Amino acid sequence: MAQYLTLEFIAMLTGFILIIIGLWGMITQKNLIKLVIGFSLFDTGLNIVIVSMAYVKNSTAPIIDKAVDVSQAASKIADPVPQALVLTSIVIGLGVTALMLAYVLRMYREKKSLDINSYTDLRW
Amino acid sequence: MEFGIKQILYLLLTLFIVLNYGLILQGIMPKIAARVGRRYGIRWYQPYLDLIKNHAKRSKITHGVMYYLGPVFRLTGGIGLLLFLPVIYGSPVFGNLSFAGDLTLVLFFQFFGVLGMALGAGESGHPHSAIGVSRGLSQVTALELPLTLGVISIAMQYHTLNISDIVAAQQGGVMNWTIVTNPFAGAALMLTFLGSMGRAPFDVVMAPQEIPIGPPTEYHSGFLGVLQLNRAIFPVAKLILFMNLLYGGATSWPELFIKTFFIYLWSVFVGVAFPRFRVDQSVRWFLGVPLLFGIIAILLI
Amino acid sequence: MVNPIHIVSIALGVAFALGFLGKREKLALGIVYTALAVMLAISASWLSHFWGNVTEPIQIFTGGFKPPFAINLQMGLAESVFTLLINTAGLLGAIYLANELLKAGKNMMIVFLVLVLGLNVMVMTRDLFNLFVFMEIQSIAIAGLVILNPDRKSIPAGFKYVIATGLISSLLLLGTVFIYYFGGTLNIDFISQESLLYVKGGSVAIFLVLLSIVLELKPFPANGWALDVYEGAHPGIGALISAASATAGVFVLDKLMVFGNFTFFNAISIIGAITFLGSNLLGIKQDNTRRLLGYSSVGQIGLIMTIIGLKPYLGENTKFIALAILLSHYLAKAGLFWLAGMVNADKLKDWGAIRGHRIYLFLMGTFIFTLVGFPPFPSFFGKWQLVMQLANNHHFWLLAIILIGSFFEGVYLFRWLGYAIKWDEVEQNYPKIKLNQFIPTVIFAVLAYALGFYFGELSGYKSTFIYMAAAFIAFLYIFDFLPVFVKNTLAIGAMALYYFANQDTFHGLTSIFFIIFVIGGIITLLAGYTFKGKRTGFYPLVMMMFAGLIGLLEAKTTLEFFFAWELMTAGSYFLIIRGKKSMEHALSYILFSVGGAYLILSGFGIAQIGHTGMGLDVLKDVHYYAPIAFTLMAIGFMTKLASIGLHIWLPGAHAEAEADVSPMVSAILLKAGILGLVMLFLSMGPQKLFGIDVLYVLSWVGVLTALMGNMMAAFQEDAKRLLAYSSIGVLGYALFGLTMMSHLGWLASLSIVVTHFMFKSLLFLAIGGVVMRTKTKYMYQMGGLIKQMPFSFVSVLIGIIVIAGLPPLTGFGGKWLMFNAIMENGWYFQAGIAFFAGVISFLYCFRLIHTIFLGQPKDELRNVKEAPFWMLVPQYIIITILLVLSALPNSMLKPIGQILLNYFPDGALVWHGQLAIGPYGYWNGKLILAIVTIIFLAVFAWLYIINRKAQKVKQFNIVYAAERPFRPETTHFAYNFYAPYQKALGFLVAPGITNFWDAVSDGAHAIADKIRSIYNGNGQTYLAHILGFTVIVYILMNGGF
Amino acid sequence: MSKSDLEKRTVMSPDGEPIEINPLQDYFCDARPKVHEPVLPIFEKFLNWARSESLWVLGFGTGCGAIEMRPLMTPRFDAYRFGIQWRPTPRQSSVFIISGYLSVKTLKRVIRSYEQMQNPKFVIALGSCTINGGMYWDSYNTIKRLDHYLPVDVYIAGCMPRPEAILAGFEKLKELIREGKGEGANLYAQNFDWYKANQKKIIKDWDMPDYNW
Amino acid sequence: MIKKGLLLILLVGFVAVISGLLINFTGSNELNPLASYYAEKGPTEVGAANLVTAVVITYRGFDTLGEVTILFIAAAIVGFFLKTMNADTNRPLRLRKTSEILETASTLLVPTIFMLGAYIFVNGHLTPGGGFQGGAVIATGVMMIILARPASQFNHKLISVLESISGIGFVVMGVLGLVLASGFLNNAFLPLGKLGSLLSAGAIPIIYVFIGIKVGSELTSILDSLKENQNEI
Repeated sequence: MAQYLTLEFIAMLTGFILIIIGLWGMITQKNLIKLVIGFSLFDTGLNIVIVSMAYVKNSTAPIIDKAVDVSQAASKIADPVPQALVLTSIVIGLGVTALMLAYVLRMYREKKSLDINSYTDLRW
Repeated sequence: MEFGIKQILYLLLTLFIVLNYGLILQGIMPKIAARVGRRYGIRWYQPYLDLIKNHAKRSKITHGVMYYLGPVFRLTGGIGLLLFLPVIYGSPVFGNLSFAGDLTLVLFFQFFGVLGMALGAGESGHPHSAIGVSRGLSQVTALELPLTLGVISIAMQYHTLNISDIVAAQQGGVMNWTIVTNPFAGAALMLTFLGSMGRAPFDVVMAPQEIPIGPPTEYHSGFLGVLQLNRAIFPVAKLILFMNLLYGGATSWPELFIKTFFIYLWSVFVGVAFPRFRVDQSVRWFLGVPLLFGIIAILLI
Repeated sequence: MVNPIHIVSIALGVAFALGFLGKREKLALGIVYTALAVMLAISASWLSHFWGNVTEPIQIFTGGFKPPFAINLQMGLAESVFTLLINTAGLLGAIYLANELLKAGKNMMIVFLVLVLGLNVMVMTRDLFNLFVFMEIQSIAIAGLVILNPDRKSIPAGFKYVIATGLISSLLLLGTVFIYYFGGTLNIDFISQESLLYVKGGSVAIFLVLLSIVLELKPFPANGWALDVYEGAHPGIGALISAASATAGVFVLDKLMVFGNFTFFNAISIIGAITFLGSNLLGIKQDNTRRLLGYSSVGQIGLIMTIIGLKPYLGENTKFIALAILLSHYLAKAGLFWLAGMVNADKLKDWGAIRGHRIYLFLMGTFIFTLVGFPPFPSFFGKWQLVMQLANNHHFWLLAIILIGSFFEGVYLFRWLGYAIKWDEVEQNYPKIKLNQFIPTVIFAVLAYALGFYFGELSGYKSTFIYMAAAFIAFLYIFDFLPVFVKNTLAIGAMALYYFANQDTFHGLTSIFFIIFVIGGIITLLAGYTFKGKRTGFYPLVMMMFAGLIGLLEAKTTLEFFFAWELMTAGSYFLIIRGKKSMEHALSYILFSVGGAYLILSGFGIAQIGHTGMGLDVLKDVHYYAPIAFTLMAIGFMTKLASIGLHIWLPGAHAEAEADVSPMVSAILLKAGILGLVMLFLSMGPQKLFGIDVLYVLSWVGVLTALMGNMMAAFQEDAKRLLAYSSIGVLGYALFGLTMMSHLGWLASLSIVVTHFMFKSLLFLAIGGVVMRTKTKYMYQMGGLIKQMPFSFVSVLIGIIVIAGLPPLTGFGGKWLMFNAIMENGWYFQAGIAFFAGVISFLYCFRLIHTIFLGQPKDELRNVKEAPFWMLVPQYIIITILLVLSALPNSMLKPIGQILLNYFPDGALVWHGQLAIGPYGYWNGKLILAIVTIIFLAVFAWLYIINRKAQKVKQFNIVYAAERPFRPETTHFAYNFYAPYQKALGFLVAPGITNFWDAVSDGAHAIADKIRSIYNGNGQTYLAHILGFTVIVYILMNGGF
Repeated sequence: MSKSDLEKRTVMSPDGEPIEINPLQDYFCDARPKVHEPVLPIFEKFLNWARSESLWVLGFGTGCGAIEMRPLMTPRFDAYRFGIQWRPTPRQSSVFIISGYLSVKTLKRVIRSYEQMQNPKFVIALGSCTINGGMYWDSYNTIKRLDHYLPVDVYIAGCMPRPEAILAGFEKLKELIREGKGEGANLYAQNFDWYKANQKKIIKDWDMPDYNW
Repeated sequence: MIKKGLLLILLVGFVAVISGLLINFTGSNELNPLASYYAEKGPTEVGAANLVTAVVITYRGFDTLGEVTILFIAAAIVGFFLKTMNADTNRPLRLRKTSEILETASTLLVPTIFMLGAYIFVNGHLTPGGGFQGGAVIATGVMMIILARPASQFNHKLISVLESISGIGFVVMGVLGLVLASGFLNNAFLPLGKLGSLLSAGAIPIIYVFIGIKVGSELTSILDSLKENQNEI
């Protein structure tokens, strides 16, 4: 159990919980905005998961400066890759969320309803 | 097989004998039937008179070519059937044209005349003719199933389709006759025989009371005369077929006369005792008991 | 070589640069086209670089560092092919969408360009995260393009798409980062499968990655969102999604499958198969064009997924099979979507608007036959290889699922095609041909043929005959504007040329069929001179059918055989659907044919297990499951024969066809089934399935077919239908004869086959001529036509005498042989029924001739003319042959007997002149004919002597119980002619089989209807489907959590 | 059967061309009956004998006398033994028994049936009604003298004549035929116009061809 | 209710699936070989003090290009989508009144925010931050303007040109890397300079400037599009 009581695990757990909450929102909330919020939560949780993955025990930010010398960089810094990935992930999430919101706006405009059950014209 | 003028004369002789015999049977059988009703009935030579009279009718009409040819087909079928049969067993003379084909040919050639007649009747344009044909064909197809089974049974019994061989195998006394050695096939055949003779209970084809007389409604005068010739020849040919198949054939004309007479009598007896079937009834009947006999006959080979 | 990275730089550079252009949309579009063209050129140049050279793929190192430190792109043969496909679809799609893009403005052009770019990179990239990024680009771009024309349909569809792909790509991301965590790298080539699967987390990560790729490929049933997009989006976009995007997705799945172990491969193949089956099943209930195409797309991609999943089994063949099917899907689906955009018909039935438009129908037919897998298209070869390989690996369940799925696909596609060709309850409305939409479609259609040729070459299909035939067909199609006379002469000339060039080529049994197909073809074609005008489209189709038939004879391998078989089916389908009311009949024809073809295909598949070659002689030595293969093939061929249970397509199809098509399909085409059976029986001989002799069962099927066919024929009111049922009956005899596997049985059967060809052509031509003149097929509406059409009457008379097997004509020969054969074989009950059936043929024969030619002439028909001269010519040629054969039966039977001696040396007939002596009986056809003729003439002379001066009378001069008839209609006894017979035996022909197939069809529709209710249109439900799909697949793959 | 069936009408051929239909002309043969002369006397004598012994009677009961004909088929009288048989169709019959009074309506049917019989054909008329109208002598709707309309060979008087009388009548007919006097059909053909005129005089709605073949 | 229950079961199932990831996560005690490579070679090969930047711009620069593209097309789609929506409504915008504090504060803050943003992306290779972060900060400034002065109009043309210039710049940088240096998006065609100084790390600062401008303008364009629809809801 002790292995789970680390900083990175708790961060990761938080991320997973956010993912679950977001998912729950996505599959139960009938309101379109809330659905988008669910997705946002999911996305945020995912980003937290990625970030917490980058952490190496007792390490610092991957920037070479006075605190971290080039020669010892490998032993002192956190993994820069997930940090790079999360940047991309955040931006993508932003793009998708913007797109979703634009859709919601447009759908509301069409039917004056934010209930997802009103948009079942296409089926079967 | 040499085929000269002599053979043709013999063929004509067969034809002549059978024609007369047929006409006389046509006179006698109704007389027997009349006796059942305590009448005297027609004179035995009445068919001759009718035949002459019909040929002597002065006026005639025709509905068309096929109407004209119908009786020709019919009589051709009758004569052909007779000539394709070995009439007298062991006689090179009265084996006629049986070398041209076997039992299959005979079975199928029966329909040659039927079809031609049906066509002629059809062209007359009379609805009753067509109704009669419809009934006749229905009935004849139904009896074909037990008949075929019976025939197959017999053919298998003797391992041949050659009628002469079938007859040959039955020589040597009553106990060798197929009707004794293969009674179920015999039964199936004799029951279908009733149907093929067109007497009661299977005479709905003619049914004078409802569709005047079926196919030949419009036929008269000479046409009717030709049909009457066939009426005389065709049943005898059939009788000879059944005699050959079931009753050991005939080695001489008198034997033939006797055997065929009694076979014919069987249908007359049944006829006077039973009322008429409707077509659907007779179709069902043929696919009942006779079929059962046929199946048993096959199973017992 | 241009560096492939410039695909990216050019696309993005152009995309970014469009911002400068302001409102100059046309210029922008031009630049976009240029960019797409350059991208296309780059991938094409790389393809030409790799083509035929075994070169290692080149790597492009972005950032200038080697992997795994930086992202690398790969360009190899596969990548060049796939990017070429994507860019082609992109360029042509953009051209197709020109007007829409101009209207939407440069933003959408940007999105379009970026979509194509994203797909390119998806194919090329070797980095997992990079893949994720570009898949995300793809998703967002599609979500944007869906609203190219924002309306009530597309907007909610797009939203569902966005949330669903959002969820899916989140799963992908989750899996990706954990792969990095457990595997330490993101480069696909450096991720080691073993180390990942070693930890549970690693396997879950792989699961998530692969599953999300699978989900992107829209597996059934977690694909409601995708279907909505197909339905809601502009068809041009649908084409792009279905062709380009799915192509890239398939490639990605294939690329990533290196992570998966055996379980993953199995899972993918099962998911794919279920998708294929499920979505095609649902497709049959669908009546919206674009959604239907969606179902079809999903299904096809499922099939490709299956193939990828089968990679461990298929090995080297995977590439061929997958590419063949993918290419067909790519071309056909894009083409169909584009067509849908042009025709702009929402409901399938609305496609009737383009009926009669040659070009649209040609395109549509091309694409639909490509999809279903008909030759000469690539999918045919792909499906063939797939079946062979599945059989080789004993994957019979999968085989069954795939074939059933294909069948369902055929159901809805052919129904749709039928509507387009024939549905006449909508107004004809030809959409104006817009070149920018038209040209891409035509290019894809042409590509379908070209690639078909190429794939044929690849799979070793070489048939000079078929190529020549194809060239001739194409020639006829191009010169379709010529008058009938010229085309007919050309067609006959080609057939005759073929006959003289090859008359010595065929020996043995095939020579009989050779004569039937070629000479029969020529004779029936003669009737074509009757028609005036152009008869658009007729001759290419006829030639196609005959090419298929002859191809069957020319076939040396199973592949060639099957190719020819399908070609013939396709040709005859189009011939049949040319008839007036033949839409539904053509549908049931093609469906039964396709079903039968699949049975044959699976039979071939099973037969060649363990063989290396594909020669037809593999059938002689089947290693495994021989009885099953035998049965499958036999049933397949019997579908063509219309044996009982499989016959319901025939009456309609033959009856509704045109006057000279009926004899072709009935008298000639059906023989293909016999040919197949002959080949099958000779090669495989008797087989016991579960201890039952299959041939024995088939013998019963044969006689029951004969009985039912003849009895049904007797109860028909429609003359052509009557003849059609009669064909069923006669071929039942032929089947029965073949099952006896004896010299006489085969002799009987083949002589029936030959005479059936003659009398059925004769009768169909004669009746066709009558129908042509009277404009009705109902016999009771005719009557007394003997006076108007005496020549036709004689034809029919001869025909029915032969059909009924009456001596003295040649039909009797068959009956006599059959009788002898049965006696020899000991199948007495079948014999009884066979002869019962034979006698029943009198019923319909008489009915046919009586109700049409005899009885009371009708007022309306009193001035009809004799059938056209050119209809009579073939009839009288046939009559002449029939009479000669009747007089000289050994001229036909002796050669056949000689041929059969090679296969069945025992029990041959002994001939003395014209006297045939069998084991039981004897028969002298010439003598019988002579005797009957002499007697007939004698009797006729006698009658004529006594009856010379008969008064000719008219139709109502009949005795009528002292009254006179009302009218001809009420006096002609014709309708329900055999009422008492029906009363007695009608129960035997109650439409049980039709009801059975109806129930099957209704059942399938009901099931489809039930299942598709899961697509309730709610985007949230679709999310739940995705989750549920994930969970269930996980449980099934791992047997628990 | 309604009158309208005999009116001219126009129907459309399958090609859409109108066809004029004139039922009386188109459906019925309009040839006149011919006189068929007897052949050589010696043959004719033989043939007449056969004809006389093979009398096929048309089973058509026109009036109340029909009831007297049935007993002829019974064992008691059994006319079959004299060569007298019943046929259901006029085409094959040679004897037409007019069994009693004829209403105008029936006369039309009788004429039609008679004309459909083939030469030679004979008519036996039963009862006084056929001779002079009998008890219907002043009826507006019966004919009085049959031989104005058809050539009658034998009258059998009585009201009605008993079966024995009918048998006697048949014997008389046979005698006539044998003597070559049974030429009613030729008589009818010779005097066709006269007979037709008589018939048309009494049958007002003449809706059939002049001679029903 | 039943539906919710089913969904709950579904979610629990999903949790069970992904829990495999969580329970096997044990953290890391040292860098994996790949990260170690970046840590060791990054400063010399790329010359960026901020290793994340080195990864983002050079090693995984292609991802970043994709990322920018995503933002770009998202902006394009939103712009198209909402533009077509506006096209058919000519109702005037009904604007909220904003508080004076906000207006005044924005006047003060916006230039500062913009400057901060610029600082962040210019120093992306040295300090935490970079083009995306800087661009986002700039976008917050825009957001503030929108909130404070809803009536203000942005110059669409300018935004569009900025987007294009920066985007093309990024691509051109990449191609220059390919032509002049070892590969697409390689930064070494400009001198790497001294580690830790502003003008170091080759083309990275330039790329980051492009990215910063691009992200800023794209986010601005998205915000603008969304703003123009606010009266609709």
